[in-house]
Amino acid sequence: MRRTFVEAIVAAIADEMRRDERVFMIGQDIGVFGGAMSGTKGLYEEFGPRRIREAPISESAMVGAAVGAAMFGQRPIVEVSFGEFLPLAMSQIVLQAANVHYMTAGAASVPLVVRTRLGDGPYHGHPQSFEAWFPHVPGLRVLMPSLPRDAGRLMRAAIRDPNPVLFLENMQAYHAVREEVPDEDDPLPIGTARVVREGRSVTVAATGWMVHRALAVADRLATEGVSVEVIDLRCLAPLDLATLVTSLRKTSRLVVAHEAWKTGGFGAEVSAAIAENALDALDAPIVRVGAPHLPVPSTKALRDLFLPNEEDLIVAIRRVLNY
Amino acid sequence: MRRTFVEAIVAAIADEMRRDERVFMIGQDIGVFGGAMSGTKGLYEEFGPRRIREAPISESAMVGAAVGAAMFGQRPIVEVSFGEFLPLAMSQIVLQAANVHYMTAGAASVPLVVRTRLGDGPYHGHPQSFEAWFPHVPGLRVLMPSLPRDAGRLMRAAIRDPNPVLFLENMQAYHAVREEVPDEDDPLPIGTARVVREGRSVTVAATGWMVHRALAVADRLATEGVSVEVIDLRCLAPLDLATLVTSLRKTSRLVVAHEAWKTGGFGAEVSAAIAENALDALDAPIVRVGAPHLPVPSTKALRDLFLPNEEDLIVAIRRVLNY
Amino acid sequence: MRERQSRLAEMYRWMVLCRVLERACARANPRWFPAEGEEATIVGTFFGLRPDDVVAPHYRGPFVVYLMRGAELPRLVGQVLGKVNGYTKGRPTPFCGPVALNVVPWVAADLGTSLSVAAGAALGFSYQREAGIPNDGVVVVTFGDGTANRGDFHEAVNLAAVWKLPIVFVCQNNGYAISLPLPTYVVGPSIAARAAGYGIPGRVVDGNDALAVDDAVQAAVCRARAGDGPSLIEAQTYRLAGHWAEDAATYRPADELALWKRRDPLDRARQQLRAAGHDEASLASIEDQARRDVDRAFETVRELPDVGIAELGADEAFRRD
Amino acid sequence: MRERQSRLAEMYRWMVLCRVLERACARANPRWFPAEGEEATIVGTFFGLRPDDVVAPHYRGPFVVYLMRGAELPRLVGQVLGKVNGYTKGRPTPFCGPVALNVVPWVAADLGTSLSVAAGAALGFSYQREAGIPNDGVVVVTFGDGTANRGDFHEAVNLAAVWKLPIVFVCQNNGYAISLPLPTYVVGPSIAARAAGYGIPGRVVDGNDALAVDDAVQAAVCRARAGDGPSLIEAQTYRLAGHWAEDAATYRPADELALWKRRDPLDRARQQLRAAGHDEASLASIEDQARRDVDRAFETVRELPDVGIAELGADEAFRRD
Ligand SMILES: Cc1ncc(C[n+]2csc(CCOP(=O)(O)OP(=O)(O)O)c2C)c(N)n1
Ligand SMILES: Cc1ncc(C[n+]2csc(CCOP(=O)(O)OP(=O)(O)O)c2C)c(N)n1
Ligand SMILES: [Mg+2]
Ligand SMILES: [Mg+2]
Repeated sequence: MRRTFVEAIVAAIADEMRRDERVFMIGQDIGVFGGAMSGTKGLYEEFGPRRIREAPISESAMVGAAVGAAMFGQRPIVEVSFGEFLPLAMSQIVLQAANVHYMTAGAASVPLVVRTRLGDGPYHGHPQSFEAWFPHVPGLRVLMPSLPRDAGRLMRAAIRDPNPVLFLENMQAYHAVREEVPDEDDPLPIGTARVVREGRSVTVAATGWMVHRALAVADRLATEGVSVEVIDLRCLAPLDLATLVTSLRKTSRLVVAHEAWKTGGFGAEVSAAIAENALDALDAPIVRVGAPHLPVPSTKALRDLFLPNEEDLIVAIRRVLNY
Repeated sequence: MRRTFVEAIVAAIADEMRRDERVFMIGQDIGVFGGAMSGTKGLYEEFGPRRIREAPISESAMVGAAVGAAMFGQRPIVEVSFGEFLPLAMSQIVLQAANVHYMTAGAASVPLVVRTRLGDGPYHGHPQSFEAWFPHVPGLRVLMPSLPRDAGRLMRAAIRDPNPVLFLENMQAYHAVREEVPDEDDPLPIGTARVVREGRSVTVAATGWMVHRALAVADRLATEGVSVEVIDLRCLAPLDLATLVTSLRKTSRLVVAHEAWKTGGFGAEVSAAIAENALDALDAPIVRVGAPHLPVPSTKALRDLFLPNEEDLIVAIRRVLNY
Repeated sequence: MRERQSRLAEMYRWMVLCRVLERACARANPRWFPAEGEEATIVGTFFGLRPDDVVAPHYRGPFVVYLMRGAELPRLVGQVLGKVNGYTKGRPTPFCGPVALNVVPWVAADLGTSLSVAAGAALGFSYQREAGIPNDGVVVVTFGDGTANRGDFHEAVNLAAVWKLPIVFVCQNNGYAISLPLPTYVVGPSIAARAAGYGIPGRVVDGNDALAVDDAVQAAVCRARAGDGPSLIEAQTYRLAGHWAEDAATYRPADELALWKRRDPLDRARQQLRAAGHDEASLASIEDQARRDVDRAFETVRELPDVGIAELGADEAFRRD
Repeated sequence: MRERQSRLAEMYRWMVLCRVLERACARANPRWFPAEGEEATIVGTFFGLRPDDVVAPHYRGPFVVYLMRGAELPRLVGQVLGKVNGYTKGRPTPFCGPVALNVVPWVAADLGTSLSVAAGAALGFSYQREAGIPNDGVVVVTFGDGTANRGDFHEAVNLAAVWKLPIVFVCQNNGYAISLPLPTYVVGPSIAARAAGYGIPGRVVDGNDALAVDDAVQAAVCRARAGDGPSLIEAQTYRLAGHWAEDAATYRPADELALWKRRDPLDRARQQLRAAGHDEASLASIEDQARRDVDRAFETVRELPDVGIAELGADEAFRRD
């Protein structure tokens, strides 16, 4: 069945809830309302108020309660409506969820999914992209798919994983991207990047909506004879360095792209991992593409100027090609 | 006068409070008790309860209230006793303090200092080093001195700066390091790194306690004819790339070191900035030294195994030298 | 008594303007959060403050508060339409207010955190007062019934209570947080009942009665001005429109909506004014005036340029001086 | 009555063990947070629970609670001394408890966040109950009077109230948060007074009277077990030692300390037991036994190896399966 990005995620959650009675959701407006941007559409109708639980606006307690429930046998999914609210649950994510397995010397673990929405999108609200903070934190898995089927398969993997998983959903992709997603799909192993387009001249390693922009750029540059390989990182933690290095051994040139602020962004980790482990593969500097060092503006006209776009990618690609 | 790291900071705060009636402090146990690890010693006696204000355990409200006071004319310093509690004030720091100047189109600003304690130390409690999250955030300055006089001078600069400043104090250095710090000192311009030891073979760019370890290693390796240049980054945001590049043009080899987790740490930004802007200066991979990808253990014996040490630095240095 | 009537007449003007303006904003911007039905709470709360007081209105319906502070209508409309003339260059959400008018700006949209920022403005007042600098300014802050469950509510109110800050917390309780009805997230007798735990006065008022709100808030403002610390007031009202302009709000019972429509705060105020001798013509002229003002503002502002690269302010994350 | 006397006798044993153990821990580790003076609150709160109940004791004095759950004394002592035999391989703070005994572990040391984690354990019970799976487990969680001011307190208690979770929140109010006395951060009539705002029962008890604490908590436990939701109890006690072992606590008035020393909960329990016919010899033997047990544990454990590279667990941040 052809599904949008969000439909694939919802279908995966529904399937996992059918499979495992311990899986339930906590969030705001996830019931009758169907979730922000239809992010839980149909779940309440099938699973009812016990398994689709509406919570007060208390992001910290939502995540904390989910940690407690997970530690003692359940497998909750917390929906933090938008990534802008992650800072409110920061301690629960970083110091509770992520610490339990290690600190209890393996006596307990936290099979928890925290899903949230990042990036720009039809909604135009709460557009923060704080993903860079989380791969830094041991004990957390951080997933950030850009394509519907991957999103569904990674959600399945996230729910089955015995560790806390931060699942970051790109709002731009939500309703805009559609592809064939089988009804009963397999979980995707966590920790694998994906070459979404093969190329020889340059590697663009991207996340979220920048994957789609990179694909568009690859089309545009192909007419000039520039062959762009596009890698969807998909999993920020753990990062699939092997796929990146394999690509670089072929292209020798790397551009890293995300919608989050460039400075201190996840692109820094990607770049540094390569500069440390595969410098010899490089024939040019590693150029990062990200948002400028400004708070994220709200008005669409400013947002469009603020977010990295195809032209920014092209400038970066030309810079590494012409080095 | 010879002062320890913390004495230099307290002296600077006292001086600035004498200079500017708008400066006051909010925190826990900063009064009669003299602050965690004597971090406010003597201030209450001089300035009293109006300017040294004890707050309930409410890190978010402390920072939020300081933002409000700052926006409307005061110049508060908030003391978050330990860096482990920064996540509790994350939204106030990242989305309130850092946003005000930009979002009000310059109509308001937030001359606020949030000081906190990072790293290991005599206290052995709350040893989280979350500094990497903050240079990512536009609108924030992030300072992390390692030497007493710099600490005092940077505190003066932080208090006078019209923007929110996160001031990160290394607990290991607190009482352990002592140097001459004049009574009336000048603020240090924010955004400058410091070459604390000149060398020719390799550059070690470090923060906090790793600066001291790097200096010790430089001594040790000097006997083998390896000449280590040690740079104390001091300011994580803005980062002084020029000083780094100048050094690399001489040494061609870079090791970046901090006590925080290596993956996604601030070292990634340093490495990526070089890989993007001065790749041609490099004759070897950029090796990062940081903590392993594990939650920070509490027992001293484990902490000592966990934290990067002189041997780790030496391994990294040899790796870039022998490349 | 006469004084209260003249207050009501003045508040009524603002309430009408609020209704007309909110509707126009909702038409212009499908993501506007309409305040229809909550006008008595909003206007009643922020009426009668001094220019040196600081206000921090809830995100739903703050424009009328900014106007009461002296903001220019076309500049606010510019924010809704993304035009260059807005106070904030299109950077924060459109409902952000002008800080120069002693408004706490909405620099982010995570609910609750601004409560302690507002308390901080009150701390500034206290800080001066304690030094003997004459300053009896107060802060008035409103927030939603959903927002009252965020940890920041607790921390901010407790901090204000402990420090006896000159601030009045007013819960603009409209019965919903997006699709969720109040009992989903509050099971105590009221939100005002939380006040007792902080050792401060708490009071529930009919949020559709502008005079009742005004009375309660003004009493709390006096208390705060006198240095006796904060209060918590809960104004019970109802969100007549959807959460945002396009939200059809099908999740709520029709009879509930019908009930609250009969309690429309503008109807109530009109009845009170009629009883006090205002004639239909003068009442109608108030609406006409509001409509003309709002229409004119939208017409003029639509002609202005959209925000663009100059407003992005590539170098303005920091203040330099 | 007889039943209460036998409960007291049993609680007294634990209280004595708590005192002796806390002193030994404080001697062994200058950064231990001694619970001296708070034994009646701690033991009274966690007494009489079932093994399938979940407990989340405050960081001050949790060891006796772990022992009441069946933890082995030498393994806890191992945590204080950083030895390999601890439950947690020396990774978290020493006061972390064994999760296998249905204890919420201290995996971090920022106060307040564990309140909602405890509520989550109660949510697990509810979740099963709602599915018809018989489960009447409850959660009992304690926290400090300082901690009660963190936003997480508010969010956790409100969540528990709204979801009617089977949990009892007990504030171990010892009058201080490090150097700060209660009035610096609480100005309401009590912390229990906050309960009313959440629509749950709130009650203050004499925290130095083990039976009073036991009675109050057991009533709340019954209520929670019956599915009637959470309660908030405040046990008023006093921290007789410093914040940590080495803290001389010079910041507090000598007469206050003297007053509370006269109210020592162990003295109180002893008097009650004497009145009920326990003789001096049997009371003394309880102390001797505790001292012997604790001394022996320390002696044995001191011989064990310190935690080291094996316990660091280089590959154990994640569960793999
Ligand atoms: C911390 C946080 N969580 C969630 C949201 C998403 N959100 C936006 S408005 C809203 C409802 C707020 O309810 P209330 O405080 O009652 O205000 P109302 O919309 O009813 O005026 C929610 C949940 C948010 N903005 N901030
Ligand atoms: C969120 C947070 N802020 C500050 C601290 C530092 N701290 C450790 S113990 C303590 C006092 C806690 O007071 P209370 O809750 O009353 O417990 P008590 O120590 O009196 O048992 C503080 C402030 C902390 N651990 N966590
Ligand atoms: Mg509401
Ligand atoms: Mg206490």
